[in-house]
Amino acid sequence: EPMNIVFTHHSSASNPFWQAVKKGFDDACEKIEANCQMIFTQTEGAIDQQAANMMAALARNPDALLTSIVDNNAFDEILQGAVDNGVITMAVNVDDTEGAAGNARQAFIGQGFVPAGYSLGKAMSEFFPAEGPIKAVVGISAPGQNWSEQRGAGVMQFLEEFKEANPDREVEIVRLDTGTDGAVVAERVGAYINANPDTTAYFDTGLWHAYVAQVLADRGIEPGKVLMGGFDIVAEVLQQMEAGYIQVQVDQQPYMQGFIPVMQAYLAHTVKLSPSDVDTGQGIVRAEDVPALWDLAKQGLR
Amino acid sequence: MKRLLKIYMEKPELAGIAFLVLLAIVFQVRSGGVFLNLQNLQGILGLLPEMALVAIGVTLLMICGEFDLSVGSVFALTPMTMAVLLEGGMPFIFAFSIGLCVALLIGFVNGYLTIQFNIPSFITTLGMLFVARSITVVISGGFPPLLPNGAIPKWLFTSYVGPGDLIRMSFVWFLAFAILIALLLSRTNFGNWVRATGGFLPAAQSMGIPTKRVKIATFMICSFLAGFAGSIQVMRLGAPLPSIGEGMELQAVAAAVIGGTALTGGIGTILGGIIGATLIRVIDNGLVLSQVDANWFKMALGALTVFAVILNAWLRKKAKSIKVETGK
Amino acid sequence: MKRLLKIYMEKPELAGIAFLVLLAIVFQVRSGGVFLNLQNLQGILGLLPEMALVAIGVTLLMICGEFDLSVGSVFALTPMTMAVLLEGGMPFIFAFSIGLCVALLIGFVNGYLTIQFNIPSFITTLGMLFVARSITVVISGGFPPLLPNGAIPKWLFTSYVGPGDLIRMSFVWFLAFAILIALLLSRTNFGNWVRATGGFLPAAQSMGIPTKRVKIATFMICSFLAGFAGSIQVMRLGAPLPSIGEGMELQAVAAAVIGGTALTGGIGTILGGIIGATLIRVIDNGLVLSQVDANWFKMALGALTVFAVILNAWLRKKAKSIKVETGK
Amino acid sequence: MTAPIIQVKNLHKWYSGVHALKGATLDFRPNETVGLVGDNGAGKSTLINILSGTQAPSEGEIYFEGRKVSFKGPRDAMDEGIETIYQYNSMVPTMSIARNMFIGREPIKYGIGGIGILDTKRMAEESVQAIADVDLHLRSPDALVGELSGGQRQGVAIARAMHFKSKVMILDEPTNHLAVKETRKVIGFVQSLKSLGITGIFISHNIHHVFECCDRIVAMARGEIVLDKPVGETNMDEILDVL
Amino acid sequence: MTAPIIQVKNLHKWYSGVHALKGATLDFRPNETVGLVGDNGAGKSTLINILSGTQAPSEGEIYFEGRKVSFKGPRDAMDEGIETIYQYNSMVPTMSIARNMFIGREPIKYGIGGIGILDTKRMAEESVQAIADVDLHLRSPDALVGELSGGQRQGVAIARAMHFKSKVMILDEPTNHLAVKETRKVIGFVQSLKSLGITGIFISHNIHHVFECCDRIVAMARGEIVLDKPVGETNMDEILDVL
Ligand SMILES: Nc1ncnc2c1ncn2[C@@H]1O[C@H](COP(=O)(O)OP(=O)(O)OP(=O)(O)O)[C@@H](O)[C@H]1O
Ligand SMILES: Nc1ncnc2c1ncn2[C@@H]1O[C@H](COP(=O)(O)OP(=O)(O)OP(=O)(O)O)[C@@H](O)[C@H]1O
Ligand SMILES: [Mg+2]
Ligand SMILES: [Mg+2]
Repeated sequence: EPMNIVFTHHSSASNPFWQAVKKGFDDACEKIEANCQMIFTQTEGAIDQQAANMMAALARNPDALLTSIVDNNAFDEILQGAVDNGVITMAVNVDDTEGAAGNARQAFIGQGFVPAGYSLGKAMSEFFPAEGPIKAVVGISAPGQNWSEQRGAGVMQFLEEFKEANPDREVEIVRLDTGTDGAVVAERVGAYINANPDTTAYFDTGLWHAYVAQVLADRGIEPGKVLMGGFDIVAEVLQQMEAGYIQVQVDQQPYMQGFIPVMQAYLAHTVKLSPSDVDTGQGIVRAEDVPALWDLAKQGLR
Repeated sequence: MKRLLKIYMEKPELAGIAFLVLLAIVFQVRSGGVFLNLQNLQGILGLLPEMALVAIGVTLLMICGEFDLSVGSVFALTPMTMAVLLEGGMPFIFAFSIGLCVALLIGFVNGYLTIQFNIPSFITTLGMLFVARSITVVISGGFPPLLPNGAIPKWLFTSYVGPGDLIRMSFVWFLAFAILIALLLSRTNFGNWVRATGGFLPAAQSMGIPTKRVKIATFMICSFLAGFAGSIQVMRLGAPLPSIGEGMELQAVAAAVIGGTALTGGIGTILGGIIGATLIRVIDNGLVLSQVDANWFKMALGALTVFAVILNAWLRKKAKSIKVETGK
Repeated sequence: MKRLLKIYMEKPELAGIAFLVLLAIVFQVRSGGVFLNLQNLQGILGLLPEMALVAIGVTLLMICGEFDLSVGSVFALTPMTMAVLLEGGMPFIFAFSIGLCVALLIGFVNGYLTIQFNIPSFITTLGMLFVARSITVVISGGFPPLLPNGAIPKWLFTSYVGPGDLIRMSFVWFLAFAILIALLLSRTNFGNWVRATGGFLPAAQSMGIPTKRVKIATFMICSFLAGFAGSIQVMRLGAPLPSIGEGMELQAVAAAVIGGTALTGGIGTILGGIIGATLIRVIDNGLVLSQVDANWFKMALGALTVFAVILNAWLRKKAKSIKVETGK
Repeated sequence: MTAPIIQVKNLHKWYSGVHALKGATLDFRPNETVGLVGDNGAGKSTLINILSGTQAPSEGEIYFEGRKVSFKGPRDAMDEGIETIYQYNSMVPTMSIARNMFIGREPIKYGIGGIGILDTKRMAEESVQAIADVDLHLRSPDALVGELSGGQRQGVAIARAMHFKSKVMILDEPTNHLAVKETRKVIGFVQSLKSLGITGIFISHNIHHVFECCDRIVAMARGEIVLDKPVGETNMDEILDVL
Repeated sequence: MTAPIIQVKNLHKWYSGVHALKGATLDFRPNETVGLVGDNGAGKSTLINILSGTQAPSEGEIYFEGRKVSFKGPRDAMDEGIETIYQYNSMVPTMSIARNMFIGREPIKYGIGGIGILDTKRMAEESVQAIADVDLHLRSPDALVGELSGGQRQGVAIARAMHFKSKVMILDEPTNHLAVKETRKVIGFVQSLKSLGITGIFISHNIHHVFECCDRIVAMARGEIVLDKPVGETNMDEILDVL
């Protein structure tokens, strides 16, 4: 009898990152001939919808439930219920910030938002000019939404530490509401950089800085003048990395995040091996890694 | 007989109920019997009050001839206010009341601006959508505060009750409000004023109805219900997320329209709005259970929504063409 | 003189322009002179056509008495269709045409369902919002295709032209469409029909206007413009994301209303819609330049939008109270 | 001569770009029925709209029973005892006849603060009675006003005004759309106002009707009052002449 | 006797729950002016709405010049040469007088496929002329219809119909709201239809007017035709009796 596996998360179907996760998920399911379903939300970051989807899916009594845990409390009761019912339950992509202590889930596959933001900031700092003031802009794509706020917070956490570590340098941090529409982000950040040509770096909490790069290229601003970095890999991002506009990108290996938990669930279901945490990689991508990524990106593997 | 059928079929809510039954059967089959099992019904009925309360308010307001796009933001702001105050050590009853007062205040501002400057409520409340959401994020500082343990009387709002633990307390609240507002609309003079104000404003005015006050009151009721619904959701989830309720504005209007409320005002019933909200929730839940592929999910959702309204229109047309003198 | 002032002030577009000037001054000061510099204007004018084209279509449709909430999805679907075909090796001209035909088809379906079943276009197009978005995701397979290098005649759509490279070719297209549609509305019999259909449907029908065909045509024009605008954006950005245009439906309606279009139909001008769209973009841009913190950004956006409409209403009221016989 | 119940002094009304009322000065005495006649667009409806509070004058004063009043809305005028049948816009098409009859003045059982449960039984009964009083045959008080014929709708408006008769009764072209019998009823009603001690203002384009039921005739043209004479001192030809 | 231009056979109309027209059978002969009278709600407007294509009959047949026709909409009826003044609903309040005059029949310069540039100059001129023809004094053809007085609005509707006069002219209570002079104009117009070779259907509650300008009188009551006689063979009392 095939396994029933359900994957719920907080993102909508038009998000390429989660489409890559879905691909990994579907491919893995095919391998083990499981009956699989990934449930997107209607609007990006709708945790209440995610909770509703989870409840509906659990009514079917699946063998395994995979989910992103983007809030420390919202899913506690539901997941506890699932675990009590013997459903194999794993966190994927994002975990409770308290880890295993904060939630009944059995394992976590992925990398949290805050650490991811932190490592983005850290990787980017290697490109910072050796001296002089630093003006960093953090684009909060969706104020109030967990994924965006936490990634932003991770970046800012690093920047604050950087500031403390370099008391002689002037470090300014600006938070902007940049939005989640490529054109709007490009226009807003473009306008900002235009008004503040001394901007050192722009951090996006999504992948919309690729469009900012377009605007800069359009204006004849040379690559590297404003450092840029963000999250997730899609074709445009790779293009702009090759062009030199984007220095650092965090890639959590979405395909792996879809694939691995299915395998773990399979093992847990068939031979009762208990699932364990998997770090899908710091996933920092730099320009030199791009050529190797092109093919994978085309196949939707990264 | 024919006459009863006709009167019955002309009620816009009826088509909704018929479609609901139809869907239940389809989903029950497609989901292999899961749709109507206890756990799933529990799930549906547990979530329904939140959506339905908002739909009730929006329906009432639409009957009064106005829009409220800010319900989703009020849905988030009220519980956030409450949570922030709770975190600061205030007792539940005060924190909750202040949260609801904020909702009332927003409703008042919506109504006041709309009426004082004679501008479309579409714009006032669209602006309020942004403003209230922004306040929510600002007071939360971007991160949801923790609800202190035990601060919330769960037994009063979210515990399971009833036979087989089928419903939550929130459902009881929802029923109470639904009955109250339905009676208000159909049985009181205030309800008459609401309907007249939305039906034909010049007539309502010239017959001496205090249309301005009626509109402001309706805006406040709508906002209050949205805030109450949001609070229930937050108590259920245990986390006051600043992003809840996004996109709710269109859903609530859709629920009202599916239930037969006219966008132009004057026509509609509270029951219709509730049925509309139920339909939306059932379609959503049923599609998940039917394992519709993620990429096609929205398509099915959109198509079924439109279909619900088409069926509604079609049934009424059929009803109208039954040739019986109803003596009306 | 007084008479001219009065006639002038009664035009709803005028308040928009006045507010625009006011905002420009404020932002120019607050941004330390950056707001009106060449590059920033380039940025505003480069993005404006996309938003404004959608607003034009929605304004026209609203004057005709209908809504279109699906513009955002069509905005994404048309270029996605084009991109998928281009990737498959089809020449630009065919791929682009097919993309636009898809937009027209969606407009037709919106109109047909609305009219055939006599249901509110709010619902039809809300359903279409989901359906078209779903199709976009499905045909892209979830991953945005890359536009093949050199496949797009950039000179025709997105290159800079004009003195100081101030505008893009897209602006020229936008102007052309704006003038065309504005003339269509104000100078042709078709425009007369659109206005009559939206102004008072029973009268339009009883005077023999083919209201059904007029509505369907208007739905198609609206969809077409949204698709065209989306294509321009994708050509400019070089990549068709399946998520572009989300939330555009409310913005476009807001633009129309800010520009003086009535939600009930019959009243409004194309110029008004354009000014509304410009205001929205300018507010957005100016707030960024003024370094408003992320959490407060939406608040400023919402408040300024409402203020624009209040000012508009206030100016017209003042104009009306000027006591001059205009001979009208 | 008794003191006037309503005094209008130098009333002006500007619509945007139109000077519709140009300094009307006029008295209405208690218990008198005044016929208001005039060309299309003369300003009759504008004048009575101001008296009934639906429009605000641009200039000028109104005295009611000697007190200066300024109506903020129709409610204020109603509270003073002015009841109006408007030329248009007085029915909500999406509501039933019974509800339309009582809009804004619903009989309530157990209410607080003016809000309470509707006494639907009484509403149905009284509206049936009121409609029968104007000789109108309607199917049921639950029919929607929007589904009535033109005359039936006008009939309901008349029935409502007759039911709520007050100190002053303003009728703006009440017989339009009405059939012969109903028209007779309305004329009869206007004639009876005197015996009920009600002041009447009757607007009509049918001079015969005006002469039949009014004590005094006021003619307007282009926003001004051009003639104001008791019925006995004028005749149809003079009236037709000034128009 | 000439062949009828319009024949109506056993026409029924059901509104939801109301049987408004119960088998009306009636002929209209070319060049004849028929007066249609009847109580409020008798079904007069329903009958002529069916003839002018705004409503579909539930049952029954219509023949126009001997051919069986079934109008899908008002356009079809207009194309056959039936021009109607409706009791309500024939003006768009948010549009100007000139535009309202020509709605659906705009004169165009350089057009293709029926769509083209409006000839606004001609529209303004002709509408000024048409309005002057009914003795109406209006400020300008650019004024919005929604800002006109009741009578002015009705006058514009009349002017439009007179301007576009056709084979058959249907007038549903055209003199409502009109002042004395304009009313005379309308009566005169109806009388002149005969000499223009136009068939007329005139609905009014004013029996005097009907007798003044019609050749034949048809009375309706409760959805049925209860009397159909030439003017010469009946008199006012008989008519008032059957109503
Ligand atoms: N849309 C509708 N829905 C339901 N009933 C209607 C509708 N329109 C008219 N009726 C009913 O049909 C009957 C005939 O109406 P109609 O308008 O034809 O009367 P009429 O003879 O023109 O009367 P009037 O002289 O008052 O204009 C009336 O009883 C009316 O209530
Ligand atoms: N809302 C408005 N805006 C602009 N002008 C208006 C408005 N209402 C009325 N008018 C104008 O004011 C003048 C007086 O109108 P009013 O309705 O008082 O006339 P009336 O005497 O009642 O005419 P009728 O006998 O035709 O009803 C007319 O010229 C009319 O066009
Ligand atoms: Mg009048
Ligand atoms: Mg009639």
